[in-house]
Amino acid sequence: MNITTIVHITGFALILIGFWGMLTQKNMIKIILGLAIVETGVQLVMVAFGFIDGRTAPILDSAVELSKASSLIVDPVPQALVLTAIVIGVAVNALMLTFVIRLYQQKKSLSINDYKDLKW
Amino acid sequence: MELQQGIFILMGLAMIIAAVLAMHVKDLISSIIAVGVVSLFASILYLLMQAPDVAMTEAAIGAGLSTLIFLYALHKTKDVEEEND
Amino acid sequence: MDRIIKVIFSTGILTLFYFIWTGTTDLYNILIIAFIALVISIIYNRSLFKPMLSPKKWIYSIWYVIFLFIEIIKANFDVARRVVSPKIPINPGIVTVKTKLKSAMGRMILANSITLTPGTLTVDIDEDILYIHWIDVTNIDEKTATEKIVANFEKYLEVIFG
Amino acid sequence: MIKRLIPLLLVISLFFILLKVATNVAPNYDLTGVAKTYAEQGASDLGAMNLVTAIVVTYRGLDTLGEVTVLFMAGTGIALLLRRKKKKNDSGIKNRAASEILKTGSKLLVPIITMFGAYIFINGHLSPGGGFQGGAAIASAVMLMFLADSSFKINHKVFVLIESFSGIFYVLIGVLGLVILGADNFLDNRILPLGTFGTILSAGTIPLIYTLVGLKVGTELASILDNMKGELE
Amino acid sequence: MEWYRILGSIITLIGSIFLFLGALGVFRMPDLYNRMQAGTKATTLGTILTLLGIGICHYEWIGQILVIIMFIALTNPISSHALARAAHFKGIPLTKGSVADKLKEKESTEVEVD
Amino acid sequence: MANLPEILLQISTYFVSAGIILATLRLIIGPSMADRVVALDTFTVISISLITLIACMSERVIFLDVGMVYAILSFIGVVAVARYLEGGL
Repeated sequence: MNITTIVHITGFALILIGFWGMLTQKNMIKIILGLAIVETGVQLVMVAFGFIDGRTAPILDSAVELSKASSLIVDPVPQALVLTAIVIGVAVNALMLTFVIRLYQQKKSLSINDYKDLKW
Repeated sequence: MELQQGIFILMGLAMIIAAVLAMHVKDLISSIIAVGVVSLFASILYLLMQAPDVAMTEAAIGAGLSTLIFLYALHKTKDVEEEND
Repeated sequence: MDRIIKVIFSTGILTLFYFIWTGTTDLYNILIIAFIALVISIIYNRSLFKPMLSPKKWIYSIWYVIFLFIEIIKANFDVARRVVSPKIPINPGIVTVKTKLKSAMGRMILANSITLTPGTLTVDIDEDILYIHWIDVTNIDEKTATEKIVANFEKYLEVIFG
Repeated sequence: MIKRLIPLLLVISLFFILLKVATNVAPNYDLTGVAKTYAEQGASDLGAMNLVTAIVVTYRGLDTLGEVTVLFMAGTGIALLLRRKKKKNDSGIKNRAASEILKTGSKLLVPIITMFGAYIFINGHLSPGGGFQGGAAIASAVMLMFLADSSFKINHKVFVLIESFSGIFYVLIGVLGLVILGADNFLDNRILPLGTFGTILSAGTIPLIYTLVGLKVGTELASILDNMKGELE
Repeated sequence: MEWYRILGSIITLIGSIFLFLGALGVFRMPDLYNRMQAGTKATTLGTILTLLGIGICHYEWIGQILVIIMFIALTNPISSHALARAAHFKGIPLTKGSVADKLKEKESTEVEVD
Repeated sequence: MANLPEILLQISTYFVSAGIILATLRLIIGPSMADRVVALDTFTVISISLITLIACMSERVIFLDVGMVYAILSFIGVVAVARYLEGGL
């Protein structure tokens, strides 16, 4: 079993666990925690797409020979994308938690079952 | 590279266990800590996958600040969440 | 005036840290970093500490670090002995000790040293009384505990932060 | 029972979709397409040792601008939703003060942590890290001050000023690329000369841009934390 | 044969054994405070030795290693002190057979301040 | 004999991994949340050693930066949880 597969399996398991938690939990903060787990899983899978076994990090200091760089380093593009995704992820989490705080101030409850006013 | 694979499998299993724990435990603060642990393990996995930039971002933003933001939100909505540990 | 000395000292310390961290010899690098260290020191000028300037204090600090390291190693063999023995031999309790140190910095270093040395952990601090969790309580009297736990460190710390 | 069944079905279907992905992906053995170009030309083109930084700041610079904007909008939304109402502390519980050791320790550690944050974003092109991580480190230094002293308040005017000015200068540097180097050079880093490869001044405007991004992200995250901390008048 | 590499790796090995013992202590000890004792002391020395050993193996890294060691030696006791204080305030009891608890008497009379 | 250092470092890695497993077990079974935080504290400190070992095995000095960030953020995280527990956040 190679490393990419291991990380893929881990990431997919995290996605499934987080998804299951998001669908079944009643507490709103816990739903957001589920989403955070899903994010982590997706990011792991994305980084694993760029991983090449036996190569080193894409930082060309003295440990990497400059002329042969493209045959020594792993793929930097997924890493750059994931870097963006993590920062956006935390901003989204913070915004959602703010909504939860506002909702809590209205009804003094964290259970999602208490917010069914909009059911039509 | 048996050792490297072993660390990968260990980290992966620990992450999955911590994620299940986060969704399973009843009190919210343990849940938040467990999600922080998932992020910290993920950070080590990124490092093993030769992505130090991502590892640093995950450790700083995903595990650190995200946990703090969750703690603050929990603090602001604390009245209902009684201690049931 | 006092504050200016503090800012300059802190700039120097921060630049030194950067130098140790990167090991750079590039002059531009050092200049840029010295500027940034100056800005940071000015931002935090209210909370900086007084610099230790006398050489005697430096010598005592070095001795203290060596002494502390030996104590930490002793502490670890103590912990190792307790952890691996099948019936964990402990006799814990929280006791109080009194310190003579006045400066905040000295108290912090004292509390950290107590945490790192055999069988003791600082739980709380209230002015000059330290509440210590002791893994093997021999005597709950304050005087004896003070003698046993903090006296060794205070010898050095009183000189350093005197 | 039905409430459990539907999520279960959804999760199972997602499992089969992901299984398909997992079985079809083969590990790759070489860089392809655009990554190969970046790896071969990134260092000599832009003078950045860290290729991820080169991609984030220059090749995909517009994405970063958008990312910073998203962060800014999230911060503004949080500030708007949690804006302070001048009301009394409704719970009636006062915060417990931190211990003296933590206060002293945080005074000692905060400058060091801030310095390390500055190191991370200034050396973004030489070592891992960059504006976002450095900003997070600075925000966590502010956070440590909050933790050690619960009555500590940040100066909102200064923070807003730093944030807006770093945003403006970031865009200005981008536009400067258009002016000096001609069209389709928005956010190009070569408007400053590239120095010797491997030194701090080697990558044109990348350290400058990352400093601005770091200040902006740091102040934004600190403001988010401050808003979430809320009022205790 | 590079003797310094062997020396460094032996120091690292000793440090990692201490780390393991610290984790074992966290796992085995009966109550929170005793766990913290084992956790703080053994992991601090273990980390110091592990890092120092690697710093000896790769002597050109020693500057960064020293900074990390200093940071850990400073922050680890502070964080465990903060945690012990919080746990005691929250009322987590000492294990059975504890001799004395002088802090409890103080906390029961303490007024909450800010 | 030539690769004695590598073998010793590998054994160290096994010990560190075993430590991480034990800390994780305490995280799972820990009866109260304070126990879980102790486990988190231990686990992060051990992880810093693991990061340094990874840096040593990959021969890249840059990984130490990650270790420092990890140390800073884990310290602040533990202090934040402690302050939350004693109601001083």
